[in-house]
Order: sequence, then structure tokens, then C-alpha cells
Amino acid sequence: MEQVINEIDKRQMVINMGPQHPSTHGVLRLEVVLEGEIVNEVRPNIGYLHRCFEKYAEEVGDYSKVIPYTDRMDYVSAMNQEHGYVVAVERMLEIEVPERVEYIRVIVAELQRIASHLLGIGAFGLDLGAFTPFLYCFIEREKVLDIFEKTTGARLLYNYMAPGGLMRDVHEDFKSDTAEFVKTFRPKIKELNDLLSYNKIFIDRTANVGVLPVKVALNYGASGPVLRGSGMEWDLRKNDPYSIYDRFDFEIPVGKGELGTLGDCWDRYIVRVREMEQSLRIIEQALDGLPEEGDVFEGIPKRVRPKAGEIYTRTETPRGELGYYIISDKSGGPFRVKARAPSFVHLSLLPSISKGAMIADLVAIVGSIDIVLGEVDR
Amino acid sequence: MAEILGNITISLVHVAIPLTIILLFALVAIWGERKIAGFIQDRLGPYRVGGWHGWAQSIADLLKLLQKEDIIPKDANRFLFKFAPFMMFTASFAAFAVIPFSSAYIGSMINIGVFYLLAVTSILTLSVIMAGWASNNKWSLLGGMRGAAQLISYEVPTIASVLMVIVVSGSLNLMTVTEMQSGNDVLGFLPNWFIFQNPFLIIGFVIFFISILAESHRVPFDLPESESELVAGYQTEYSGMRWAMFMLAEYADMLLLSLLGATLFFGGWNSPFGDFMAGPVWGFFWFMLKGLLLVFVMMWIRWTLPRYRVDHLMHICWNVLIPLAFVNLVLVALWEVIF
Amino acid sequence: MQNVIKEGWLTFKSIFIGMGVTMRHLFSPSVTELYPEEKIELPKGVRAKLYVNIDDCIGCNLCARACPVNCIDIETVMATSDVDLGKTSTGNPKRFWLTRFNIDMAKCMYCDLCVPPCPTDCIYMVPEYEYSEFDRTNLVYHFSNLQPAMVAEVKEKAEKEAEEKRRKKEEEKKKKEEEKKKKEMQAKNELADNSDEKNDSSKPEKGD
Amino acid sequence: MKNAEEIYEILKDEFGEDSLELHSGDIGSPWITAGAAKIKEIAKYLRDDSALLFNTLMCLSGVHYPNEEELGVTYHLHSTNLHHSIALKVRVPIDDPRVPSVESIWKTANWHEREAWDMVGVIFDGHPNHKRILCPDDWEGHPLRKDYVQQEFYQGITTGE
Repeated sequence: MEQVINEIDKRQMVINMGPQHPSTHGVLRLEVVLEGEIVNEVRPNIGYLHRCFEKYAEEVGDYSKVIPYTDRMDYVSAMNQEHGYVVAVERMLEIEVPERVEYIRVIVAELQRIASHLLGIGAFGLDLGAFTPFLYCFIEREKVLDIFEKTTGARLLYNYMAPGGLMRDVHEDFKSDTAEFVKTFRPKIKELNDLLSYNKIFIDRTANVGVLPVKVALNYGASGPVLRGSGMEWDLRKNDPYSIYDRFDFEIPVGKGELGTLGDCWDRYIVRVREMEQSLRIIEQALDGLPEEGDVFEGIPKRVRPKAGEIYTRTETPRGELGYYIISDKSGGPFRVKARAPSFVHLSLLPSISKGAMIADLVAIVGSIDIVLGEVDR
Repeated sequence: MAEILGNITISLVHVAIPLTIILLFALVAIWGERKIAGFIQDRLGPYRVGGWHGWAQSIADLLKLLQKEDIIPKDANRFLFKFAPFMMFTASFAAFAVIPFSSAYIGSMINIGVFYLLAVTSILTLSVIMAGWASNNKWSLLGGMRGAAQLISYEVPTIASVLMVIVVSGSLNLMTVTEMQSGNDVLGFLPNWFIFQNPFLIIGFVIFFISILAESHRVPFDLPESESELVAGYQTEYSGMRWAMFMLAEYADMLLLSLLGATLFFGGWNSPFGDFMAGPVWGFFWFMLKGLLLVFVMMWIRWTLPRYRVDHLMHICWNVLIPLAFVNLVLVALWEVIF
Repeated sequence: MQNVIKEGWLTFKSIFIGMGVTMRHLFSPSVTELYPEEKIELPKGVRAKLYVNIDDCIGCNLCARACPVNCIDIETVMATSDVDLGKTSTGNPKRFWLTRFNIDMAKCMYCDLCVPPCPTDCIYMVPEYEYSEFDRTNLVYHFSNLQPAMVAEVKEKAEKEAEEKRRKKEEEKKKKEEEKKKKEMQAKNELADNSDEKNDSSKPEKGD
Repeated sequence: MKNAEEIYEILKDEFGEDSLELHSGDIGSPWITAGAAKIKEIAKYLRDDSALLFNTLMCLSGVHYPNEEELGVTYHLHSTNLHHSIALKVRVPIDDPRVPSVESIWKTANWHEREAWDMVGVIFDGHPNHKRILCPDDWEGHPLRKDYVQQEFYQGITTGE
């Protein structure tokens, strides 16, 4: 018997998944130790997309010039990244932000959350071999990007927010366009559920796969849909409110283990789907509350020069808790900026939850934690 | 001497006809699949080459593939690597010999037609594992292993479901099987196709259809290729013309199994309207129409569903399809005895 | 057994629902835009390519300082006093020759940060997006409309003037120093005078 | 829910005054500076004590202080049960930047400590996989130090322009 086991050990195969692989969501390399199709060990290797964000932020000597770079961290949800950074700088400056600016920020951030989740969901389907839902998601995402393009002038990397205000006022059709999108998008979620979420093959592939118990998730510092998928009701928009999120009425969808074990890939997936519905609710309320008049530039300070001190602020991006740790030394630029990226933390979870899975499951798990490599490597 | 020459000529004709059909089908089907995919995904699909809806896209692709560099990995087993795609195509192509395209044309009128077909298509397994192993690539190897396991397993339900029809028809000759399905007698108006003759054959057809999806490794059973997990499975290292041979073989296989399904369950070249629109030419039309409809359903499924995992695939085969197929076989036989 | 039947039923049901969805889409119109033939109109204010209205530029260098990637390269030369460069359309006086105003669009990241600081609104994004090049150096756009000969002339003139100014300044400096020396001397003298208690008589001497 | 002063008091009672200090800047949140030697015990206490229950490590950042010639590690902790947060800081001299690893207490620290080693050069004693994470293994220097000079060539490839 022992000899047989030794023999099996010799049959282990180390395989490099990535840096060029269709479903690693960017340039991620996973060293996978396989035994047949069973994954014995995964060792993620990152850094292929390292663009020295932190070094740049420290050297540039200007708080505002960092904003375009925050966009490029998680390029799928650039608005939320900006929002996090801008909130941090505003807290350091201790300034008030005009009402209208806050409302616009919430609307664009929630639109961005929908766009980002659409991409995450679509790509997850694609990883499992379902090509069509991916493109249906993209059709909807394009509509969001169209709204953004009209408002900010760019489709992906917006550089829209400034400390204390916005770079430009919204487009005149912004309100009607967004309301139209909210109206047309609801039935699309149902269609997506029909096509993918409740498809039996999809459920077979995702339920009971990559189970993440809530204790492990907390110990690893998971946040966002990954933590909520494990059944914990934790959303920084409610638990540590920033901006004006405390004014809106919405629920925190959590995984319930409906079709398998609590905290499996399907739970993480469905949390994202349901979050999109909640985002729609927030957008509707924000559109109602959006003040018609107001200058979006008046809150922008002439010089962004906070006093000495340090701050850690965290905001809820589509991927989880995005923290900015900023140390100011009274000069015009930050002394140290550390971005605590949710994807970075979630990727470190991967080895512990993919042990014993099959290679096809590994793809599903990577898809379900929805990492963006731009944010992992920064 | 003259006799030999005559035989060679006849053989060449018998080669040329199915080859033309396969090549034409492949050209149309590759374009058609992309078109269908496009329309399902609210796109347009190929649109540029050749004017109307990019009809010449497949030809352009073929020309491109012909020109591409033929790359063989340094440590690959050169002979097997080169040989595998041709073997794959040969296997599916040879099986066309026993397909009755119309009442006037069948390549070889042998009495063990179905048996021959199933035997020849089994070679596919060999070529998949050959390609996977010879590439000397870990992804290819995994793809090859998956392919071998899948194709061998799904041969059992395929054969069992074919057997159901054989129980009804009592003949292995596909021409005879087709001829038995002529006329419109079921319930007074339905054609005499086996699927209408025996209600249990509907279940039989479902089993057959699922099995041929797996046999021709189409979604949701495209595990040997599975581009999102295994990059491209056993095809990873292939390029240019050799890769085109794989594609051709895959489409030929798809057509072959669809035509087999049409022959066994949907009356082959028989017209659905009895004697109306019957005859050898119409027969060919009906036969291809039925086959292409099945191909369309396969494509439609491909652009709808995600992929199964390898253990689910095996579970479906051994725990569901095979027991069901054998139970159903008995039920079909009982129905035949009683009615 | 029951379980298997239930699973099977669920599988078929969900597959048929999904196939229904795709079938509906098969007959719904496509969303494709046939790009080179059909071009969608870009919305107002889209960020696609930087443009500088050089007639309005006063060479203040604010855009270059705002740029996070340093893709704007400006060189200015002080206009000599004999030329009047006129005013911009916004009424700001122009004081510099713009001998170089290059924007490297290969570096530009379209962040729009250079636009708001401009005092004359002469740098802005235009909705032009088809400007790819085979050679990267072609992506450096030269906005300065001064001819090389003119540049040289302007520079020479400016240098001369600067030289002149420097000379003048030095002269002035010298003058001042001399005056200072004089004053000091006088002060000394005065001091000496004071000590001699001849305050009143020393005054007319100053006028000399 | 406790604020920084209360947490500081609790910690002072447990670990004594000499290794703990409470600081705050002109703006932002206050932080507690702890001695490097005791950080692991303090971390364990912070996690397990029923009055504190800091069950998540939100962020761990390495910082280089060029004026003091010191390296720092900042731990941002949060308790999801009691909803309070605290920043904990460790300062070590740049010649001997050794800090005990808290990887066994919060798994988040695993990659973050590797990043702090990679970027700033803090050595974490007891880390199970003490390797660079973003830069290649044979990279020279720690990029986020203020006096960092980028190496000119890496494996024969120029690194700059």
C-alpha cells in the first residue's frame, strides 16, 4: 500500500496556469500541483502587472495627480476607486462636500458597481464555458459606459472626481438616461437568472465548490461579495458609512447556501446578482434626491495640502473593502499611500479554498472571487 | 483489367461524393455556426468577406489556415503529432460509406452498416489521445485523457440507443432501416418514422442525442477542448492546416452523427408527406434537412449552456444514461412484442 | 432514484428555459455598429485627443505642470520689448514666444487634468480618435507655429535683450554701488564733520 | 465599541507602560506605537480579549521614515463584533528591521507582510513564506524606500527608458 502511495506521489504534475491563460482574468500565474485532475496545491504568483502605484503617489507630490492612477488600479470599477481615494483626501482636509456632488457620486458609483458586477458575472460564466451570458452582460455594461461617456468624456478610466467636488457637471440628459437604464435593466437580471443563475449545469459546477467558511474568510480579511457569500451581513456602506450612503434604504444580500453549502461559488455569484438589484434601488432613490441646482466645483479647495497626520479610510467597491492608508507630512503630496486592495486579499485566499478541487473547479473559484489583476499588483 | 479500372472509378466516385458533401457542409457549417452564435448573442457574426453576410468567411479562413506556418513543438513525437489529425478525419470520413444519402445512393450497401459505423468512429478516441500525448504539452495531455475517457464511456449509451432502433427494425443495414420507415400510417397521418412508431424510442432518441453531443465533443460536453480550462486541450499545439483538419473532422463527425440520428429515428430520406415530394433528389433534400436541423440544435445548445465537469460527465454517463438506456431497451422490445 | 429523476427533470427544465432565452435573442435585432462604415456620434466633451489653440496660448506652463505623465513639453522665450504679440481672444496679453509646444499623445493618458488650469481655455480635448501611427514619434504633435528660422531669430533677439537687460542691470548695480560708496564716504565725511561740529557748512558740499 | 484611548488603557494594564505609546497627528485617527519585540503577544491579546476582539486585520503597511532612519509597520485592525478600529504601529531601526510575524494570528498578514518585505524591506520573523511578492525574487533593493535607486539592468534587460 505504501509503495502505491509513493507511486502516486511521483505522478503529481506541476502545471503553470498562466500568465497567458484564458481564464486567469489577466496576467496571473498559478502554479498548480495536480494529481490527475485533482488540485493538490495552488501557489499564486503575482506582480506581472505591477505599475508602482504607491511609489508614484509618493513621488508625484500632488494629491490630485494621484487620482488618474487610482482609476488604473481596478480598471473595471474606476469610479469606486476614485471615490475611495477622494473620500480619504477629503477626510484629511476636513472639508464639506456639496450635496449635489455627493448625490452624483453615489449614482455614478452604483452604476459602476453594476457595470463591474456585470463583467464579473459574465466572465464567471465564460470561465465555465457559457459564452452567451458574457455578451448579454456586455450589452448592458455598454449602456452604463455610454452614460459615463456622456458625463465624464471617457468610457473606462474617468478621472471624474476631485477632492471636494467633481471634474465636470453631469450631462443634461444624465437623469433621464439613468432612469431609462434602471427601467430596462431589471428585466435583464431576470433573463440572466433564467439563462445562467438557475441553470442546472451551472449550479452543478458552482454549488459545493470552493467553500469558504465565514471564520476563515474573516481571518483572511475577506470583504465584499466574497465575505457576504459566506453568509456574513457586512457592507461598509451600512457598517461604516461614508459619503451619504446612510440616507438610502437598501438591503445587504448574503449567501444562504440555497443550492449547496454556505459560502460556495454559487453563493458568491448570486450575491453579486442580487447586489445589482440593490444598486438599482439606491440609484432610484438618489435620482429622486438629486438637487437640481448646485455648483459641483465650489467645494474644490484651491490647494490640497492637509495637515500632518495619517488616516485609513475604507470604502466598499464591487470587489470589497478598498482601504487607503495615507500619511501626510504637511507637504503638497502624500508621504505614503498604501492601497489595501480587496482582490489582493482575496487572491491570497485561493490556496486555502481550492485544495482538493478539480482543475475545472479552480477556474470556477478564481472566477467566483472575481479578482482584477490591476488591483492585485497595483 | 477493365474490371479493375471500373472498380477504381466507382470507388473514386464513392469517395468524391461524401467528400464533397463533407467539405461543403464544413464550409457552410463553420460560417453558419458563427452566424448563429452572432445572432444569438445579438451580434451580426461574420460580415465582411464576400459581400452578403460574409458568406465567404469560411473560404477565407481556409485560405488563411493553408498559408499559416506549420509548427511542431520541439519535443513532440513528430510522427504521431502529424498523423493524429489525418487519422481523426479518416475515421469520420470512412463512416460516411454506410450512410444512405437518398434512396438512390449509398456508398456501400453492407449488411452490418451500423456496426461498421460505430466501429470506425471508435478510432476517433485513438486520435484524440494520440494528439494529446504526442504534443508533449501538459494541457494537451489532460485534454487527451479527458477525451479518451469521455469518448469511450459515451460509446456505451450511443450503442445502446442505436440498439433500440435495431430491435425495432431487425436490420443493421441502414438502407433497410430507412426503407422500413416509409409511409404515413402512425395514427393515420404521422409518418412511419421509428420515433413515432414506438413511444419509448423518444426516450431513446434523447439518450442518443445526449450521447452524440458527447461523442462529437460539443458543448456542454466539450471537455477535451474546453478552452477556458485546458486552453484548447489536445489541440493546443496544433496550428495551420493540421488544426484545420481537426476542425474538419469535428464538423464531419457532427454531420455524421446527426445524419445517423436522422436515419435511425426520423426516417432518413423519407419525405414527411408520404409520396408527396418523394424520389431520390427530394430524398436527399429531406435527409440533409433533417440532419442539418439536428446540427442546428447542437449549435443552439452550444451557445446556451455552460460546460459540465469531468466527474459530472462520467456520472451522467454511467449512473444515468446507461441504466436508463438498458431499461428503455427492454421497454422498447416489450412494446414491439406486444403491439 | 427519485433524486435522479428530480435532478434530471430540473436539468431539462432549466436547459429548455435557457434555450428559450437564446431563441428569443436569435430573432431580436443586433446591437453591432459596423464601425468603419457607421460611426456613432461622440457625445460633447469626449476625451479623445488633445488640441491646443496656439493663438490663444500665453505660455504660462500651467498645463504642463498639471500633467501627471509629463507629456506636454513647452519652451517659451520672452518677447522683446519692440514687438507686441497682441492679446488672446479672452483678453489676456501675450508676453512669450512659444518656441516649442509639443504634446506626446503616446504618453497622454486622457485624464483631462491639463484642461481646467488653462487661463485662456486654449487646450482642450477634441473628439478625434482615429490617429494611430506606425511610428511612435509621429504621435508627438507640434503645436508651435513658429518657423525654425523665426525661432532662432526670436531666441537671438531675446538673448540680446536679456543681455542688454543684464548689462543695464549690472550698470545699475554698479551705479548703485558707487552711490552707496559715495554715500558711505559722505556719511563718513559727515561723521567727521559732525565730530568737528560743522554741520551746517557741510550741506552745500553735498550738492556738488 | 471603544475608542483609541480606552483601548490604549486596556493594553497598558496588560503589557505595561514602557513599550506602548499613544500618538495622534493634527488630523486623522490616533495610533498606538508598540515595541517590536512584543507585537505578536499584543496582537494575540487584541484578537482574543473579550473586550477587544479584533478579528480582522484590515491592512498592514510598511513605511520608511528617512529622517529617523527607521522602518515602520502599521497594523489597521477592526472588530466586526464590537465595531471598533485601531491603528497599531511598530518602528524598527533600518539596520535591523526585524518584526515578529503576525501571520499565525491573522492570515491577511501573510501576503501583506510579504509585500512589506518586498517594498520596504521589513523582515518578519516566523513568516512561513518570506519571499518577495510583487518584484521578482532576485530584484535588488526595496522600491518604496525613499532613497531607492532603481537598478539599471535586470537579467540583461534595461529597466528604465
